[in-house]
Amino acid sequence: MRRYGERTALDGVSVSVPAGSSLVVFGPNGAGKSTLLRVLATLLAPHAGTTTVLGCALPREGWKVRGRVGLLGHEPLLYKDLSARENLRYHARLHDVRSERAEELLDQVGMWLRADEPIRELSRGMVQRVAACRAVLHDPELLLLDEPASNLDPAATAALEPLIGRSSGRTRVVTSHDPAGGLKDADLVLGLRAGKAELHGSAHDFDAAAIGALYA
Amino acid sequence: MFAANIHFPDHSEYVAGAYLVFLGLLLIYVAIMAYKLTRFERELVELNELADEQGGITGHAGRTGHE
Amino acid sequence: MRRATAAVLRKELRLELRTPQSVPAMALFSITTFVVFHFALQRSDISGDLASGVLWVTLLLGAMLGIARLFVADREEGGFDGFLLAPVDRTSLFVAKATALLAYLIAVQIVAVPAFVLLLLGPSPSNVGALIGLLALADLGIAIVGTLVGALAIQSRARDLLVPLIALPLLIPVLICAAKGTTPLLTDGGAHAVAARWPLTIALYDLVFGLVAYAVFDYLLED
Amino acid sequence: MYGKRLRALSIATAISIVTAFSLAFFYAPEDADQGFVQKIFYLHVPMAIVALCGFVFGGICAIAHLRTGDRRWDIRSYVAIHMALILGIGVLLTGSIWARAAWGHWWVWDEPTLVSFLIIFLLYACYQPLRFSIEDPEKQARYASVFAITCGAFVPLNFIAVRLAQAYTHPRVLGSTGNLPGPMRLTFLVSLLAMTLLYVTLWKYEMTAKNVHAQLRSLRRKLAPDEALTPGRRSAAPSLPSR
Repeated sequence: MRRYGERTALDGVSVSVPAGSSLVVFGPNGAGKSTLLRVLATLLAPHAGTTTVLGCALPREGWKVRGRVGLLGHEPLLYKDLSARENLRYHARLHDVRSERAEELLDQVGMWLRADEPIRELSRGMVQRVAACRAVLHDPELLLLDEPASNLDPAATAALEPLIGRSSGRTRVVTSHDPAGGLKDADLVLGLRAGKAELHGSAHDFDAAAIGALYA
Repeated sequence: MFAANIHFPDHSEYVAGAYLVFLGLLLIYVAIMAYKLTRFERELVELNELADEQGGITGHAGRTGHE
Repeated sequence: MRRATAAVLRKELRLELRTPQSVPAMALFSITTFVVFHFALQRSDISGDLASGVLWVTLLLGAMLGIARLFVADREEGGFDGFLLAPVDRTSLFVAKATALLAYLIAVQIVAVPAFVLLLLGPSPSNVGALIGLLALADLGIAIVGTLVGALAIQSRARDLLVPLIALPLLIPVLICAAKGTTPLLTDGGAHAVAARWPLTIALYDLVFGLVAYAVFDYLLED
Repeated sequence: MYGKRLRALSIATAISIVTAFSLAFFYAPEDADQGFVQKIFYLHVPMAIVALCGFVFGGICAIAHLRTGDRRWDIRSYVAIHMALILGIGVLLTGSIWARAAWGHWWVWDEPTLVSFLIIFLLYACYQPLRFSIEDPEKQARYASVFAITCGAFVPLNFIAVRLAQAYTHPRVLGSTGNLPGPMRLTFLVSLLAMTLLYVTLWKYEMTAKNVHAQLRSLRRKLAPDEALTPGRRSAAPSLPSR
């Protein structure tokens, strides 16, 4: 449970995600999707209840989890005046990853040519590619993705698929606004509304219409 | 002119002033507390009426709106 | 800890070199303030305690500009989250930021102090080594307290107002000791020794606030 | 429950304040140098000491808040600093009046205690604006605690620095209690006790008021759960988590 002052952002949400599978979280704006991701990323401390991420109880064992999760949120978490390469190298040093890994990733997402331009001058889609590189730089076991496809064209989505997609083999928690597209990506489904779990279960048990009803 | 007979030590007005400052501060505090108390009272009256309404006891003119 | 500190410090200095903001603004502010003092005091040269006061007031006010900007990029571009996601000691952010601020202060003073000597100071400064020592000790205190106050004010809506309001009173002990200590160095008639109690008190101040900042800084980072 | 023993405490405060002031005017001998004006000493100095201790107490509560995460400690810290600030206004005003009576100026920079107090007062005056400008209540509590701890450590350091700056220009005249003659010292100690009791009483009043407020709010929620919570004015004051 997570409260904001008097408001409760997340209440009684109970999910467990087996390793290697993808949970897609649906819900209208303000339903608590981003809060859930921030709690899982140890950036927010839950006020009550148990949260176990990668076998560690939060917030007490948060320090063990850090470095094993990758977060790709609405904010790219990149310094606008530094280039893609500098940003990734900075994060590589923080995570104690060799800097060649940054080069490999930039190559993989097709940012090799523009790696030395400041982030400020890149388009949203390109920033998102660099942010995805940042999120998987340290090869995290758990990926937390907040609407990862929102700024991407199909080509970019394809380029990022091996990094953050289902085929990456990582455990993933993804938020989505798109019932049909999100459902294809999911093993498990969680529907949130006003901080409460409205529906929860295997992706096979729901169709796009059932999920679309969340937004009604 | 009987006041003239009373002897005041030098600069006694400053001493009186200092102790009056202290008194004044205390009184201001009392005033603030009084304001708080009236607010609590108003709120309690409101809640009391609310409780009566819910208990099904009629005869009250209903709540008089809230803050 | 050392790796993370070095990484943050490198990023910080690179950002400042890429788009210089703090250092030029602080240096320009210092020199402008000297000019303002020239007209406000209606003197063309000053010495002794007046000179010492003008120098330290200017440096302290200049430092406020740097303190207010210290965490802006981290707040607005998600630098805090990016740092918090990494498996590193949070104190390293404090150490790196304080070191960066110290570097900015030193860079500013390399310009501002000679400018002060040229523009306003009557007698040539006697004991340059002692002056540098006092500057360094005071800068350390300003860097520590400045980083703490900068982080304290960054989440508030009134950031730019609160920084000088909190930092200036907190730095008054440094100002007292630095100004008292510098006075004999800027006085006519040769090298006077600096009384040991001034640098020692600043060192005590640096130590105490270093420990306080070490103890409380983590709490400013949680969301 | 903060109201416990509040009545006994209030009575003790009233008695001790009356005793202290009576002693000051009718028992303590007149000062050889300053004469009658020295009576301000029995008001000003205890008030200053208690206010400073209040600031440090606020810092200690803040440490407890950060360690335990219990919001009640933040409220204790807030009330401690709030009350000390109110006393601080009294300290500055009485100090100024004393300076005027004894030296003929409304403000003297030679009195290190008074000058230090002004600096500390100016610093703590930012406490409420800082709280007010941070919206998230939890963050507000945490940041205010960091401020209270930092400034709590600053209080003694500031005294050292200011006293050092003046120690060699003027000998100390006032404020040191070591060399007071017996009756004066007794009066001073009783005044200090009275002021401490007053501070504790006011602190408890304020805590009780906060508790009443929180209880009222939780009662309102029980009676009208669906009624949208009135957000109320945003304030610098923390509130107890209602049950």
